[in-house]
Amino acid sequence: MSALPSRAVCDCPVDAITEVADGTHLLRFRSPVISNQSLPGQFVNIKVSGGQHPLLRRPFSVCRVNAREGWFEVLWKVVGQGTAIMAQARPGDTFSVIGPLGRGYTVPESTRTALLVGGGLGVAPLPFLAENLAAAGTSVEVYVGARSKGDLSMLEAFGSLGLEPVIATEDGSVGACGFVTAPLTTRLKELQGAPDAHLFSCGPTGFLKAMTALSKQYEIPGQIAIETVMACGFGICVGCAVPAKRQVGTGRRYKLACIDGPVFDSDEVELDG
Amino acid sequence: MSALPSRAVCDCPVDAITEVADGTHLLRFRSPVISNQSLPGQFVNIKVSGGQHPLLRRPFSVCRVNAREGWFEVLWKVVGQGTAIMAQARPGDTFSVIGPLGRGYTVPESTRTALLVGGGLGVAPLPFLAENLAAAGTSVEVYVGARSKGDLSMLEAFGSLGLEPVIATEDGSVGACGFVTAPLTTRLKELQGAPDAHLFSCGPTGFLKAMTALSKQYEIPGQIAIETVMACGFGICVGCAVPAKRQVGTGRRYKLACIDGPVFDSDEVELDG
Amino acid sequence: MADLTTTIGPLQLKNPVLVASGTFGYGQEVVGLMDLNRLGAVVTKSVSLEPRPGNPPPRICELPGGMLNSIGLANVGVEAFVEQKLPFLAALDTKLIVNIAGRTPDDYVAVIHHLEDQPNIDGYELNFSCPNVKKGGLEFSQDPTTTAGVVNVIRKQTQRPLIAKLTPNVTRIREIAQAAADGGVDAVSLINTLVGFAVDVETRRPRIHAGAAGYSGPAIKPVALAKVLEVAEHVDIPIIGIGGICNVTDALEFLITGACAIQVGTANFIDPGSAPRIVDELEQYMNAHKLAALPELIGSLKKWS
Amino acid sequence: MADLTTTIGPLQLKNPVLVASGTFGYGQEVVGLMDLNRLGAVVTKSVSLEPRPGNPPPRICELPGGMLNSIGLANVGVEAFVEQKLPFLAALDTKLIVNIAGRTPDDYVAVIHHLEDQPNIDGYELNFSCPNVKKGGLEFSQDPTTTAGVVNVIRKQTQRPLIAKLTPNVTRIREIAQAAADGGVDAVSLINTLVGFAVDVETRRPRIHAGAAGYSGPAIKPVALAKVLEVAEHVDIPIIGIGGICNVTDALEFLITGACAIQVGTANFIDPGSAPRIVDELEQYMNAHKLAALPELIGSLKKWS
Ligand SMILES: Cc1cc2nc3c(=O)[nH]c(=O)nc-3n(C[C@H](O)[C@H](O)[C@H](O)COP(=O)(O)OP(=O)(O)OC[C@H]3O[C@@H](n4cnc5c(N)ncnc54)[C@H](O)[C@@H]3O)c2cc1C
Ligand SMILES: Cc1cc2nc3c(=O)[nH]c(=O)nc-3n(C[C@H](O)[C@H](O)[C@H](O)COP(=O)(O)OP(=O)(O)OC[C@H]3O[C@@H](n4cnc5c(N)ncnc54)[C@H](O)[C@@H]3O)c2cc1C
Ligand SMILES: Cc1cc2nc3c(=O)[nH]c(=O)nc-3n(C[C@H](O)[C@H](O)[C@H](O)COP(=O)(O)O)c2cc1C
Ligand SMILES: Cc1cc2nc3c(=O)[nH]c(=O)nc-3n(C[C@H](O)[C@H](O)[C@H](O)COP(=O)(O)O)c2cc1C
Ligand code: FES
Ligand code: FES
Repeated sequence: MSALPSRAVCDCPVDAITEVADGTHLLRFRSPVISNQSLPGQFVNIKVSGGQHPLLRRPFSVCRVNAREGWFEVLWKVVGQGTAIMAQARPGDTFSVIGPLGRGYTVPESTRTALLVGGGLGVAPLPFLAENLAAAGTSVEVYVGARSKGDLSMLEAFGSLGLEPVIATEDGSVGACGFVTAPLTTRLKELQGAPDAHLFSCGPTGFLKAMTALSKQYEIPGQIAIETVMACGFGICVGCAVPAKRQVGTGRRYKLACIDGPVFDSDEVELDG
Repeated sequence: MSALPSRAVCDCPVDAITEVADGTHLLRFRSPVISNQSLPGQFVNIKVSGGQHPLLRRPFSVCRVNAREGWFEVLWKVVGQGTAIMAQARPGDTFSVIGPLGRGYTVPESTRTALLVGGGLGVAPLPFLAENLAAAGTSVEVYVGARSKGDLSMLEAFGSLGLEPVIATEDGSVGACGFVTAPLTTRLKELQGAPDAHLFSCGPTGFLKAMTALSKQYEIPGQIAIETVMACGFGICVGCAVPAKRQVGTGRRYKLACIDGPVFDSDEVELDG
Repeated sequence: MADLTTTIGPLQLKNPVLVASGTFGYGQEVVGLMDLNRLGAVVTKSVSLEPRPGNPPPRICELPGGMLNSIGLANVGVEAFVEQKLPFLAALDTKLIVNIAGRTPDDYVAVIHHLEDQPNIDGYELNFSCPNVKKGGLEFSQDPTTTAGVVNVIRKQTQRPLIAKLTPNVTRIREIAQAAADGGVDAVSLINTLVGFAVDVETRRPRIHAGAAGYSGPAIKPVALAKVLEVAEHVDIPIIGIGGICNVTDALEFLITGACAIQVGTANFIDPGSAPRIVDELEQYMNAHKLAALPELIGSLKKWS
Repeated sequence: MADLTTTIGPLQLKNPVLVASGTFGYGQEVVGLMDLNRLGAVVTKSVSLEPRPGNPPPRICELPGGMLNSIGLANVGVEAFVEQKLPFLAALDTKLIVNIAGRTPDDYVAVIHHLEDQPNIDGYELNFSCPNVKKGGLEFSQDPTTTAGVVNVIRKQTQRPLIAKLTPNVTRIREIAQAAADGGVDAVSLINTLVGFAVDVETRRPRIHAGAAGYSGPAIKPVALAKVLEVAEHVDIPIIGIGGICNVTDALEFLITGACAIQVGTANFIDPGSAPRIVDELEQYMNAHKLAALPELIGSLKKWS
């Protein structure tokens, strides 16, 4: 559940930054407060420049955390102005970060088998989730899909937990050739209807739609982490609305991605696109 | 006179950049076109950032030129956003530069003794002027005023021409203590009314007012290089107006600093402020 | 020590720095991110008679120096507001201004009826950028007669301070402000968002679902200042300045131009600590410039000779 | 190869990229910095009957994403324009639109009289953001009746294409555009500058000598697009889009929204090569999107479902 009261605006120094895959960067921030409070699936909202360009903060999932050492990491791909500026960061630079924000993954008491599925950069929140699940003794299986070998990252993070992700690439450069839904479906067929299995996914909209469909088809409940444009990230702009699937009363109802999500039950919101 | 038809928009690589005094930077651009066409007192207009912040170009005097080697230099002090960005330039970076622009210093045929007077960063256009005058066999005397020793720059540039500037600093840390007008006045008294002497100055408005007054008092004609806010630098925005002193007909008349100047006869324009 | 208290008609505030409606939620969302008690006043999100779900997404998009929004006045409605949101706000050590939205003059009146017997409300700000259903969607404050009409009706309902928040999307805002003043409001808030539009050139769709939307942020500041100047020069009514205020320099521009208080809007999204920081820096500026009290600053614009 | 020709009422242009009045001098100033013959048309600086010296400095100031100007319509006057400036412009291999400014309807008429017997003028753009002396300084296009009145008078004087350039500082620009259309103009140019204001908080003086001034540049683009959208949806008249256009994406937003041509303004100051670059990139975009001719792009905005 949400850790709302504990989030803060923090000036976080950069500890390290690495290009872990083509155009994909992993940045470690020093922040005892944020690393202490974060839960898997939550995000941070980063002011990428000192000036007003870009104007708004940029949201990123908390990728990995070490509360004892007081750091957390974010993983991103350069897609525009803000992510490009962040890629220029150097150790010692300081960024204003608000976090942790939002409602992360909720692991049901009953969960014995957790399937973690990441599409592309959707792998970002999964190392943190895997670590917590593994520490709790849950059996964790990781599925990662990517366009090509060069787009894959964080595999060692899973490896260091003793997990070996099932990989699929669209060009077949590593793992199965095609979408990760194929090996996942094979596994879901085995698990169909299992009351102690749960699906945790993150990725682009099309991918999340597929996950929602699989979840339904194989009767394995799932949670999805979605992305929307956000102006604030903490509930004051009401800009990050997502249509709710289950309507209360008549008329349209919306959920706010930043405080009701970004993680939702897979039948909770409409995914357009 | 103006070299209007030969100016161009050039992508100029940075050859070198040095901090030559406290917060004062000298940057050498590679540009055969601009170095070939420039005249002393002209300026260039530099796009300091790749994006739209700041929006407008920043004008700087051409400080030194080597047409044979194809470079020119600009000298500036960090005073705001644009000059701060420029101070971050590194060799190999490229800037869009428009130049040479404006009407530079005009050396009257009769000139035998040229007094070059720079107030603060007003020293910027003088090395180039000194070099041309020296090459033409004119006797050159340089006067430089600054707040303090740490604000002085380009002294070696004059030195390499065999010129030893008369220096005054407001705190007395080097040269005469006080304004450079004091030693200059001593010299002007000697020259009073000399038909072959000419005063070439550049500096802040207050300083230029003093120069204009001295020019009049000691009957030594002078030229001043002024600064105004500019949106374009080449005559299309009509934003850089300066009230003309000599009015043609009735009503107010204005000169444009970017094409009628930035160098004016000292009795040509009103200096406010 | 400079005195930061300010007066907006009958309202006395400990400082002139407020937060703008719709850019601060109901206050509670911001707990932990800034100290609400540092504000001169909180202005709530627009409250309407019935709850409203708001518009389909995308509701917002970022632009250089600003953003577009068409939230569609999503809000819980006045009953839920009183039950769920007001207790928190009422307990704060700052003034509380409730912003009200309506589609008809009766809507405003009805909302006020629900609020009148609630203590701890220090004033109402009337969002007159709402489309007026009777006037074919023209905003209430796009026409002086409509403005005067709706103000007249509302003024009869309450003794509390009334502030008319005006749209900048008009030919002569002074005429609207004059009509609001004549109708009996105690102050005007200038400005609500400009109408703006943006297109995604790949999909060729509007970047906001609703189409034209509200433009806010630093980019609109010069327009907001021009509106404040126009009203300050022509109408005798206290002005609250709004539009692109991010820092103390922005706030000072509005105060010097004639606003007796300001509201921080879009900047709250980026830095929820903006408003308290402006309070601190305003005090520093006043001390540095030897200004003992705000009236020495407000409207102190000097003309060129 | 995409066909870039466009039609603005009776005017045929080789491409839709023009330069905006007052941001390109009389053309000659730009020689050597860009190829003028690449333009769809040149629009001159506003020409008035008498020469005008313009306003005292400061006339301009930079803002984030834009600038303010109050040049005061400094220009050489129509006689000197014909003698000194027209010959250069007339010799260019592009269309020529002369922009005209006036304080009274008669002013516009008088300027046109001077220009009517000059060949090589392809149309007149009427700057209706000029303060109308008879209407107490209200701009000509701030009121539909005034707009219709002045257009009626001018339309009788010439067979040449007439374009009304409208101010955005109005409540409903569709009403002004409709009045101009009814009066007989062939197209409207949208928009002239927004009214803006800025203060130097150290001197407490306006940053522009004249006080309120004209706001231009990227920051006004969303407002300009909203005005184009409003007119495109409600009035049957060709639109030339203006406001903050710096690159092909900006130009595309205007064309998709409904403009049949665009003008590059403030961007000329920063990069005089902007307009020709937009021509090149527009062609590339059309080829990449398999659009054979401009009408497939103009007004091709898709609505959200
Ligand atoms: C809760 C949340 C968590 C996220 N976690 C991650 C993460 O861990 N790693 C990661 O790489 N990205 C993540 N994103 C997406 C990331 O925020 C965007 O990629 C980033 O904001 C783009 O900024 P930009 O300035 O580089 O791109 P822009 O120049 O703003 O836009 C470039 C492209 O990115 C799209 N985009 C912009 N903002 C968003 C957004 N908020 N969500 C989705 N698409 C957007 C635009 O539509 C455009 O197509 C997350 C988004 C959300 C909402
Ligand atoms: C023809 C000409 C030649 C110049 N030559 C030089 C030079 O050789 N070396 C040098 O250091 N500076 C020179 N200047 C001044 C230089 O252009 C400004 O210092 C620079 O534009 C400031 O940019 P900024 O973004 O750092 O400052 P901003 O953030 O824009 O402003 C900071 C301060 O500088 C002032 N300022 C801004 N623009 C100008 C301007 N155009 N002229 C004067 N003051 C300004 C502002 O009013 C403000 O007080 C010249 C100006 C002109 C017009
Ligand atoms: C996302 C968003 C929602 C807003 N909602 C409201 C609202 O509900 N009622 C209202 O009167 N103004 C609303 N506004 C307008 C602001 O209160 C303010 O007038 C405007 O944004 C200009 O100020 P700014 O540039 O500082 O944001 C909203 C603005 C934004 C950006
Ligand atoms: C310095 C300057 C001078 C201008 N002069 C005129 C003018 O004389 N006549 C006119 O109709 N518009 C004039 N304009 C308005 C522009 O033509 C254009 O409508 C406006 O700047 C918006 O476009 P932009 O944002 O691309 O600059 C001027 C604009 C600027 C910035
Ligand atoms: S991003 Fe502002 S409310 Fe969700
Ligand atoms: S700076 Fe544009 S005309 Fe001089």
